Amino acid sequence: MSDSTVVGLHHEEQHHPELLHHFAEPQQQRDAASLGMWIFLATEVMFFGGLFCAYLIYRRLYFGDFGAASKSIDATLGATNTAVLICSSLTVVLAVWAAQIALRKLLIGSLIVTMLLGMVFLGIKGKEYKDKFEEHHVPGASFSFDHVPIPGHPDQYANPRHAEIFFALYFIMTGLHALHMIIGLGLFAWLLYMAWKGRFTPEYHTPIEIGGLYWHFVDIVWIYLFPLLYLIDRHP
Amino acid sequence: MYFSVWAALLLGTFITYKVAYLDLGRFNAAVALTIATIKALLVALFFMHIKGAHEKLLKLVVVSTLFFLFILLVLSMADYGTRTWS
Amino acid sequence: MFDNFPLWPARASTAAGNVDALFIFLLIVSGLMTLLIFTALLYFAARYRHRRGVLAEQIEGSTPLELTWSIIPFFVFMAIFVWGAAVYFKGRTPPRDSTEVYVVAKQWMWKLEHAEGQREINELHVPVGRDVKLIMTSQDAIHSFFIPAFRMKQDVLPGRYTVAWFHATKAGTYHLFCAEYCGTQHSGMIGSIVVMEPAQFEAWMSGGTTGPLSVSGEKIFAELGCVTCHRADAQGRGPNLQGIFGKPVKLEDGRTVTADENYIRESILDPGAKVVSGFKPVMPTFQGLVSEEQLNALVAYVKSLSQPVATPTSTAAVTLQDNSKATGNSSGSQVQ
Amino acid sequence: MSMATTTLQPVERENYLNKEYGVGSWLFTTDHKRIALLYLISITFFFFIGGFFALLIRLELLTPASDLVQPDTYNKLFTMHGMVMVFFFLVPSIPATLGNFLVPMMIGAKDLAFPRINLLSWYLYIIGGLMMLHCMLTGGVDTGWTFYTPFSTAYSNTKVVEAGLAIFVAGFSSILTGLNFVVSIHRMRAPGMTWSRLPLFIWAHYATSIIQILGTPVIAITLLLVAVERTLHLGIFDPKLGGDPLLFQHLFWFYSHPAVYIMILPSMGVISEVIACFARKRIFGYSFVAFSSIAIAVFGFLVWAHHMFVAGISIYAALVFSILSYAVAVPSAVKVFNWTATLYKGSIHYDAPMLYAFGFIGLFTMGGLTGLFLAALGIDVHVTDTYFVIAHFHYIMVGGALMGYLGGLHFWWPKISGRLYPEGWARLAALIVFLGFNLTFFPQFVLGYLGMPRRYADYSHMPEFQVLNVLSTAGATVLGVGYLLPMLYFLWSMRYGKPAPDNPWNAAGLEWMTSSPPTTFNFEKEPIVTWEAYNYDELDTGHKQEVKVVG
Repeated sequence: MSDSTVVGLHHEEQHHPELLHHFAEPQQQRDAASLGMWIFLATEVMFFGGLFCAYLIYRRLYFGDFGAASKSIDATLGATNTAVLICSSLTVVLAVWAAQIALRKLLIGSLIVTMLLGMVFLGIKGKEYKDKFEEHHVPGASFSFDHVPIPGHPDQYANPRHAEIFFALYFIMTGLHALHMIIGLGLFAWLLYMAWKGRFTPEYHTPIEIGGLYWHFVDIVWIYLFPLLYLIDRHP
Repeated sequence: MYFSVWAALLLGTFITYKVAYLDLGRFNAAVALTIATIKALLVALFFMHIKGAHEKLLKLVVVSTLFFLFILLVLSMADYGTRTWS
Repeated sequence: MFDNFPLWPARASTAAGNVDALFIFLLIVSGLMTLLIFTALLYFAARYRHRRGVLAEQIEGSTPLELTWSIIPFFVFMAIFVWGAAVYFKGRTPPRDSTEVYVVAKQWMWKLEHAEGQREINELHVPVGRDVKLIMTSQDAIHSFFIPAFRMKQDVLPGRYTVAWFHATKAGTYHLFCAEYCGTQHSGMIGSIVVMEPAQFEAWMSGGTTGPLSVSGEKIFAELGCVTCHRADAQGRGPNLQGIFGKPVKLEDGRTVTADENYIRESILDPGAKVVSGFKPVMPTFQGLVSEEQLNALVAYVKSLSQPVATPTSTAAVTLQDNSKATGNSSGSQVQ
Repeated sequence: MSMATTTLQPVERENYLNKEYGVGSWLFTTDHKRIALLYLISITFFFFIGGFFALLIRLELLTPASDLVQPDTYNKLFTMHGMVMVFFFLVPSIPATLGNFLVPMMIGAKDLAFPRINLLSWYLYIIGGLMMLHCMLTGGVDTGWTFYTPFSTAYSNTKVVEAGLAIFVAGFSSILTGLNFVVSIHRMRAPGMTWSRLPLFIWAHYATSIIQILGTPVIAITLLLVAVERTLHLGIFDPKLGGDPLLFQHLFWFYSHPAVYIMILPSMGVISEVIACFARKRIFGYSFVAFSSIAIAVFGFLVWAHHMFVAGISIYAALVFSILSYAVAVPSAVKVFNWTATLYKGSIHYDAPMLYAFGFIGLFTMGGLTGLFLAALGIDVHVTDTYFVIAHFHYIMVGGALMGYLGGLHFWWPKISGRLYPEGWARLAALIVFLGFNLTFFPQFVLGYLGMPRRYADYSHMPEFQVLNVLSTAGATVLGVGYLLPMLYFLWSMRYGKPAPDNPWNAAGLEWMTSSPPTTFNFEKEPIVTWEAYNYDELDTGHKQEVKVVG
């Protein structure tokens, strides 16, 4: 390492304490972080994509059974949860905006509200899981889905084994989504801590931005999960 | 602006929820997925700032990811959609 | 000398010739390509080896050349594709009047049952010169029915039928392999295909048998009480099964499916899945109540209801089936 | 950064190897070059484990009867050979070692964009690797590396879940490597390093990264589903419970076919560098070679069901996937033609890396051409799941990917270690590997067409297959020697090898403009690129030559 570079870096560090040594300038570091997050989200899309692929194929094969199983989930809870997540996405955007214009109180407030909404989401989700557990709709040894009519065919019962596939996919998809929510909450707790310590400035708030990207992505996944899982065949 | 997007998203959710109880035949799924896609677009474009991003690269990342997802779904269907048995 | 060191597999079916022809064509094409590349490589390597004072000449590239060596291979590839697809299509489309053999695979054996009722294990006797259609399913993992001498292979899946066919051309005994890994004794899941001259085959067939598969199927049909609903008139609670095999069936939900082996199988195991238009989904499932062999017999029985003579017997059956193919299987798509 | 120049040793210049000492300085390093070395050690370890399994497989097949090991053991051997070699050696091989070492240097950066994520990636690999080791030591797994359901979820009584999770974890290591490369290539290029000036090694790694990023998550979720199905007895893939086993195959091959290109594309990148250097020329048709990498990555995603032509997919789907498979063959052919054309009017040196490159072209050509056989539907029916397939993919993945890996290792060894390897031994090893490889795998093409199915522990009812199997086993021992040799003399050279000059090959590229071994941040100061890639005219004559366009 030549002296000139070391000096150059020290020079930079005085201005941008968050600038990592291997970046030439803050803009480069920001762009790298944001591109990195987008590519990570691309990975996530394909991760959920495999599940969506399985879901679509079985929904097509066992449409009636999936409809019956879907109808047994509480769509009002699902819709409420969608609204909760959408509100949390709004507060995330507000947090990013607040960071940009250095409104520290708004930033901290938005982060807190986001986390609260995330917890509300998980609470409602827990209620749903509890209902399913009590109804014996959790796949496994005690699963039972006998004599449930197929929507539109009141004299025909859904095949429990096909309904079980629906519930397996339901729990895996919503479970992985919930896991992403929990990770998101952890991420936001850290962001809140950083914001509390006043680490974010209009020049440096990349963590808020990429944390926000993550949160919005989790929201988008849910935007698709809601109609696909809850609203297959609702009409009476 | 953020608030109008937010309002549109809530409205979309409400419409999806209500429309699901109407009997539209096979259009139920189409409507639900269309609204979901519009909502996802709104979130991506405005909340995730794809619109107004200063370079095309991010758009390229998004589009190519969706392209490969599309490949996964469509080419699987090339098998499932053309089987003569269930 | 080549007994212990063969370089080419026996060729004992009509498909074998087709596959070999394409294979030889590909050997020639790829041989030429290899020759071209290797010659150029070695020639350049020798001709342009480093010499003191001689510098490399910088060449940017050449779009016409690039296009040439993209487009010419592309058309060669397309030719191979078309030829390969034709061979494949033929290999996967059983002729309509094939003799049928039901195959049940399990860890780690092959159970085979001729439509005429002969049962075999790990061995299949077939005559020279007849189309034989295999209707196969597995009781457990995925297996694969592979006869190298026939250049024929088809995975055998649990839960549904897959179909393959061959037309043996040369008497002899050939290997039967399981080609899809299926557990501990995968390499022991082998057997032999005995191809016999027609006369010998008839003699073999006239040996002990419990009667045609369709007759056993009829017995099971009665024992399970199917006959009380599926009556031979229009009064039953279930559809009349006379003559339905191979025909399109209109379903309750508006779709139309062909009543092939897989449809009959599914309708026995999962009756609610595709209910025939005009009927109520009242049939109970027989999942777990019938074995794969019984299922095969039931399918054979339902099929026999679509033939003028319900119980064909060996020699007569061939001619009868020939006569009946126009009526029996006229509309059904046999494409699997 | 505040490291002082006080640790400078009087004899050796300071470099990334001698800057800090101690286990901690390696285990917590964020230097891409050190992480590359960590990977190099780890994947070599797994390579020899996988190779040991391969040797046992070949020894068992020496005689028709199942006499060396029980069939159960044999099944575990080929399963773990496949899993270790694919997921713990071939997939990370070039990207995580040479790629990690060279990508930042070639683009003129101090490090990858996310050095800590790079280290995390290695730890994930190690965790996955330890899980795999634990799985192997406590009973192993016998599903074949393909995990086909319902065998894996309902019938195998071995450690399927543990193996699946090991690969799941290692998969994320692969994703993070790809993510780091893409971001670095986009964001960290030195001034003047335009896309058209990038070495083809970078283009190849960019294409590889696309597959790692978009393909790997699909196998991750698929293996997760297998684990869940097996643990909770669900029926997602099990027809007894209403599932479809073919869905597993679709999802599995959606990754695992492109994964082949994860293995071969970086190798192609290495070959482009080596050929240019030892022919002293720019690569013929640079942009076609560059874009063919991207084309291979993209088309690679469109062909997966050609592994399933006899699995029970519809005829229509088979036709679609067959024709698309031929589409991916075109860019591969383009590359071979361009490499060959590069030699034209070159000034060719025959150092060991170039011998590996020749070997690569030869073996890859044969592997690629036999791919045409397999993509032809009618022939695939006969040869799929036989030794023909085994031979084909070993020609690609071992003949191709491994030749490129070894060639690259020799080429950049002076840069990595600061020492020269013994050239004579290296040429001998290249020759042994090439001959041993062909002796091992060529007979398997014949075996396959004869109909010998893969994954057979016992062929006592088919004694006619023995001669070819003996040949193959004989070749495997030769091949084993060929692989041991480089490891021995590389180790030897680290202590006794002659110190390497900064640019021993007089090669083009930014990585040769640093010291050997490089310093921690690669460059004394940020390079500014004013020249095209492969400017061998300037290197050899000191001035630019007129570049011809032929044809």
